[in-house]
Amino acid sequence: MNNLLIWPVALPLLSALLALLWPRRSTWIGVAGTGLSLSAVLLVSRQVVESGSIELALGGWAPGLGIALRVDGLSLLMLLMSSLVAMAVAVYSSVYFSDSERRGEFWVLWLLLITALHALFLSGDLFNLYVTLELLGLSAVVLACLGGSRASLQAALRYLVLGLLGSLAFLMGVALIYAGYGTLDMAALGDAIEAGPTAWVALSLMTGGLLIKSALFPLHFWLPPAHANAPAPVSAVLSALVVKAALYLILRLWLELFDGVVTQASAMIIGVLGAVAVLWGSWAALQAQRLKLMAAYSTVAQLGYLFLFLPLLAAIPEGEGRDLALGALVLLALTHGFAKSAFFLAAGVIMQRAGHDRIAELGGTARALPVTAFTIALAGVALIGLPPSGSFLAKWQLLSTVFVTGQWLWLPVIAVGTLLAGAYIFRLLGHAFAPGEGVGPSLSVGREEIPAVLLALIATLLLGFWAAEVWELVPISAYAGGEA
Amino acid sequence: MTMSVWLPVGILLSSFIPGVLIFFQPEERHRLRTLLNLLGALVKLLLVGVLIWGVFHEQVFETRWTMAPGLEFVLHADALSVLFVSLSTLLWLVTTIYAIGYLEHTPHRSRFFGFFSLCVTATVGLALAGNLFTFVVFYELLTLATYPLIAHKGSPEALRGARIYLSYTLFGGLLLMIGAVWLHTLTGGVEFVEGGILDQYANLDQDTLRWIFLLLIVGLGVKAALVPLHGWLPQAMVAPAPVSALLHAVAVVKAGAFGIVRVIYDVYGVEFAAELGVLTLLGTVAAITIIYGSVKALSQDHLKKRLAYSTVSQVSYIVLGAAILGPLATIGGLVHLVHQGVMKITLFFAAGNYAEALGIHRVSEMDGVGRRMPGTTLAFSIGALGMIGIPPVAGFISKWYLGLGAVEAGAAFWVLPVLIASSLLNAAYFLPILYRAWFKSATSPWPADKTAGCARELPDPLLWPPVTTAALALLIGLFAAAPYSPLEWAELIAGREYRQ
Amino acid sequence: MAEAAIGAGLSGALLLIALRDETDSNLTALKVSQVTRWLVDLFSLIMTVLIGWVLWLTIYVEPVERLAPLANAMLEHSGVSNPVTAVLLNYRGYDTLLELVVVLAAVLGVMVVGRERRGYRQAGPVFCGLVHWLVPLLIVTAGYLLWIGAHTPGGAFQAGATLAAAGIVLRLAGNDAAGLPEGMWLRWLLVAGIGLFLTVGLGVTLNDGQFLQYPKAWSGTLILLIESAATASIAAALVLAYRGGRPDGWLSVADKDNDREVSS
Amino acid sequence: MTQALIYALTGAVLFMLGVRSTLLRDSLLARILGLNVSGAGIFLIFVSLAYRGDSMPTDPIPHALVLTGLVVAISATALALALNRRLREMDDE
Repeated sequence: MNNLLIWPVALPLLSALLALLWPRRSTWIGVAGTGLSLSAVLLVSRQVVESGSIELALGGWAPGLGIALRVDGLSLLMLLMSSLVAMAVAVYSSVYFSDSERRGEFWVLWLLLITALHALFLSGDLFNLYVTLELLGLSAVVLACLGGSRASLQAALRYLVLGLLGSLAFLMGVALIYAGYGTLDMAALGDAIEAGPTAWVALSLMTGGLLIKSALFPLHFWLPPAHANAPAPVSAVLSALVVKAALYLILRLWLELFDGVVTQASAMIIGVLGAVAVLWGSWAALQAQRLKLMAAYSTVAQLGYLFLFLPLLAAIPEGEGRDLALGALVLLALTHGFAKSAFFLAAGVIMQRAGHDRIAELGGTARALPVTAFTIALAGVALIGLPPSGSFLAKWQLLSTVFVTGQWLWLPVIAVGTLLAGAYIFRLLGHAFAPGEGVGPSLSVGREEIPAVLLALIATLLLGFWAAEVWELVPISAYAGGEA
Repeated sequence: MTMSVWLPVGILLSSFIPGVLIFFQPEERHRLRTLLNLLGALVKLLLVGVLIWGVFHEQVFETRWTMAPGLEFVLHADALSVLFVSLSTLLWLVTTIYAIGYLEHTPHRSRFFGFFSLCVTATVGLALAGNLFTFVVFYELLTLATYPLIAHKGSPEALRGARIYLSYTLFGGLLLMIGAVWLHTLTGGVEFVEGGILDQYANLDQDTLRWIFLLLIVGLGVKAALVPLHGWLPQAMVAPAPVSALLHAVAVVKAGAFGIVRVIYDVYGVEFAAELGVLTLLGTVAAITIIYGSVKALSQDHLKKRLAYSTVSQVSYIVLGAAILGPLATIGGLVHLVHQGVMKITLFFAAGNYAEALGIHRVSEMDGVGRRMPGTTLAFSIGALGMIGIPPVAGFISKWYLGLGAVEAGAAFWVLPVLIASSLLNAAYFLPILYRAWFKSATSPWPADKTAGCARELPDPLLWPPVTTAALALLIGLFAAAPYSPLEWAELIAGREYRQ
Repeated sequence: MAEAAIGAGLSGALLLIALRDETDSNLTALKVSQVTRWLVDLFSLIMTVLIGWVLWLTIYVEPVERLAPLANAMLEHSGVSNPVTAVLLNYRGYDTLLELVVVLAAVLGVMVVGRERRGYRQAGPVFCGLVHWLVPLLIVTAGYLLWIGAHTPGGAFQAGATLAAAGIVLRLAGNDAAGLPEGMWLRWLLVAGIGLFLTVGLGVTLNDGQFLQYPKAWSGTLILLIESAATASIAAALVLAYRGGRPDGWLSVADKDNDREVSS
Repeated sequence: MTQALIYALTGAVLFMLGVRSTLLRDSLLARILGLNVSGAGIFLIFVSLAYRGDSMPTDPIPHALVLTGLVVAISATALALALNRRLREMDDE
């Protein structure tokens, strides 16, 4: 029955092949394939909730020689986020790309991207992770090119080169791990790795590579142009999901593989970089003149928040307290995933109707596109971290952890970041709700507006009121050191 | 059993559901919108009636929902919540009727009434919040729900006023949240309990508790418009009159004042807070605010601005009452929560009527308005006299108890002068208005006479709300000793707070 | 080292084509300051020393037992006798499956980005004569590499590369399509490797196996089948990458649909 | 073992040289080339890990990883070059 785990990878892949073979039906295949992948993930989640983490030894070979797929609470939450966001974005894209001659390619690559994400979250093998990282990076780059403009191609190329650099650094780390510990299976490595030069150098290489991919300041500079110039549904998944994949891997490495190797000092460095990212990203978002660029800078800032957790996590011994902080981190990542994808989809609707996304000229949006304006407001609430969004709870716990660990340094960062986020979101809302003709005549609610508002509702209501589930799932671990 | 769980939720939903439904109504379906509004308000009134009866008979109404480990969403009705809930519910009903009349034939009414209902939902949520976490949640929600109301007109001034409001309140909300989280990590959870909880944690560092108190009070003080955090309130008067009425009498400033009362009585405990020495500081700030607001009000020619500074001053009576140790002062502060609301809403309704009927925005334009609009001006006069503290209007009761409380606590030497000075100042900025309205005759034509030739001074939905609230202000002053009157209820609360 | 050589050669070929197309592109020239240069140099030096240190420790000072004994011990259950092929197609077959997906994504990317470049002019008769010999020879070599992959170094990738070389030679000789079919057939060719791999992987689960757990008796045959399909797909992908963009007929399959939607 | 170590160390040097030129070179082509050199360095290290002494059969796993890695690297290179070419074409237009 454990073959269940292959379906979230196999279904989107199979659909991608079908979409490639039948380009005329690609839209239909794309939406259905995304839906099937979602249902596979839901089946997996039912089993995880019932009976804990699951492992699938591919080919029947013992993990180590073969590759194992594993799912635990953390990866399940990431899977759920990516497949739910993907579903909404797919429905949106079925409208967005309906007239594009690129839609055949879009759907194939879209499904490959989902394949890559799911494969990454499920993988239990370091080298396999490298392959999934590359698949994710390449399909993301190609999707980002679909806009076809010079700016988008240039941004995509830069994204590709830096992404490759990141994956190579990761691969170098994998090589050193294999040299030192003779296996690539993450469960075995979780037990074997102990502090020493091999672990340190490998960890810094892998972390460095992943930090490029997750756009931590000062390695963030590729992100705003790449995310702002891609087609809206692509920006949505890039910002919401693709950067989160790298973050997920950093968490896996730091908390499970290299637990005990990580030093407080190195975690502090990352925390400081995260703090700068929060401040700088929020400031840049406040200065941005274009809606999508603002959203992209906001992503830089939000990722910074997630990295603020690392020094806090490193300071708390493994156990309930750390699970509390980890749950908050995951909740923040999930909320941002849903909110930011909703935000980008809404921005896409505005761009298609208004023909531009200059913030200062968005007057009249609220009247012409009430549902989209509402979506932006809801997503904005989640991005600032106001209740009842999930990020409010996460920020509460983040502050709480700051007080518990006594790392006061982060307090002003969180405070200023929150206020700046409030400033850039409400600057936008002020323009959107102002009278004006920037967006053109009023039109009825479109099919493309609904997925965005649903995503925003998940971020602000569902993750606010049912967040306790996140903390229940997070402690389910497939890599739990000695006991496993 | 089930009713004790569902009643607080029901009270919230009775305005939340109409609010959400109203958002989806097309502009032209005003009948349905009115029906939804009034139905919600009446249902809420009914439910609150049940709640008052239940709390009086010491029934427990409580809803709990775990939002995150250690973070519970708690709705709990105690005597203090009931005081605030009843005030908001009653005034919401009146304001809704007023707003329906006021906004007739203006655009974006669905949006307005949607947020209007959400705003009241947040206020009632604040009142029913059973712990500090839930309070913070509703405190922020209130900010979110009021922002679109202030920005409603969409004009540059409205957007500017809303932006200023937002900068202040987001900042305040953040400080409140930081303080709340800090306290939460020290105690593992901050439930509101009559008499406070912090005296049970003997091992906590007193300086830390003082810092937390400062954070909480500054965070709440922004909404309560304590000097120097009051800057947003005069700017927010660009909002439509019903919104101003709501901001000044029911929702925002009251939320701040109510929060300060909660923190002092049900978190720190008033005796423990006095021990920490934080009340003296707070009392001083309140006194400064009272005087400063009155002085600023003197020089305002713009009527709504004068009323706004008057609010700055009057709300701090509540804070002052909370800052003086002793049940009598507590009663004075708490009862003023209701009295100020009823009186100030009358004044804002009247100000809105002047603007709506005759285009009057400035005090200097009010000569002779009493003869032209007798009903409105009568209501305005009652409210103004109450504010000054002239018996038998409700305001007198509040000041009387505050004065008694100050004497009881041995703080008379500074509180009484403040009360007297402020009353004189109140008289100085209200009496000239009354004089102009009643005794001067109109020298120049009205700025924009929209009701010329009408048989009545105003349509019913605009005239009756101020008249009703003015009558109420008179009645709760006259019958202050009647059962279930605000004063009786404040005495009940004070009795429970000082039980030990 | 054979695979490394082939890989280096292919990358080199691609880079040479790029060099032919241009001498230098200063599109995104970032002016790097002298300080940055020094910092990067210092950083590179430190990292080299650190990596070298770890390698010295793990290879020379205290080498650990890695997976070799296990891999060799299980060889008889893998269906092939070449251990590298066993790893690629059996133990770590999932990696290879995803690797094929990476190839597909990259080729689609190449086709999204641009149209294919024009072919070369018709080559002279001497070269054409050579081509008549060379292409069949390369094809046969590819088949041989594929077949012996089960026992000695060789296999789908090497075979695919060789087959691609045949295509490139054809194109050099003036065949613009480089031996590739058009329209649906091309799409089928690109899909074949992944499709068969995935179908086999899923198919064996019907028989109570894990994903990709070949039945013992069939494993050799299945691996050969998968490898053949993969060879075709890899060769097609490489040739398409060499052609540098979307073939003219690529979108026609989808375009027909647009026409139909308009007419109906 | 010494021979394997020399290969591995060469790999490390190649890797960092590649990274360095990816970071510092102005031309995109040089950057892509740098990535390839880096990749080659890593593959060299993997291959050297396979060597287990003269009398022992080599470890097949690193060999397989190298093959997989190579294909991935070539795919990425092809995409990068195609992008680069398209960008240059756009400049010409």
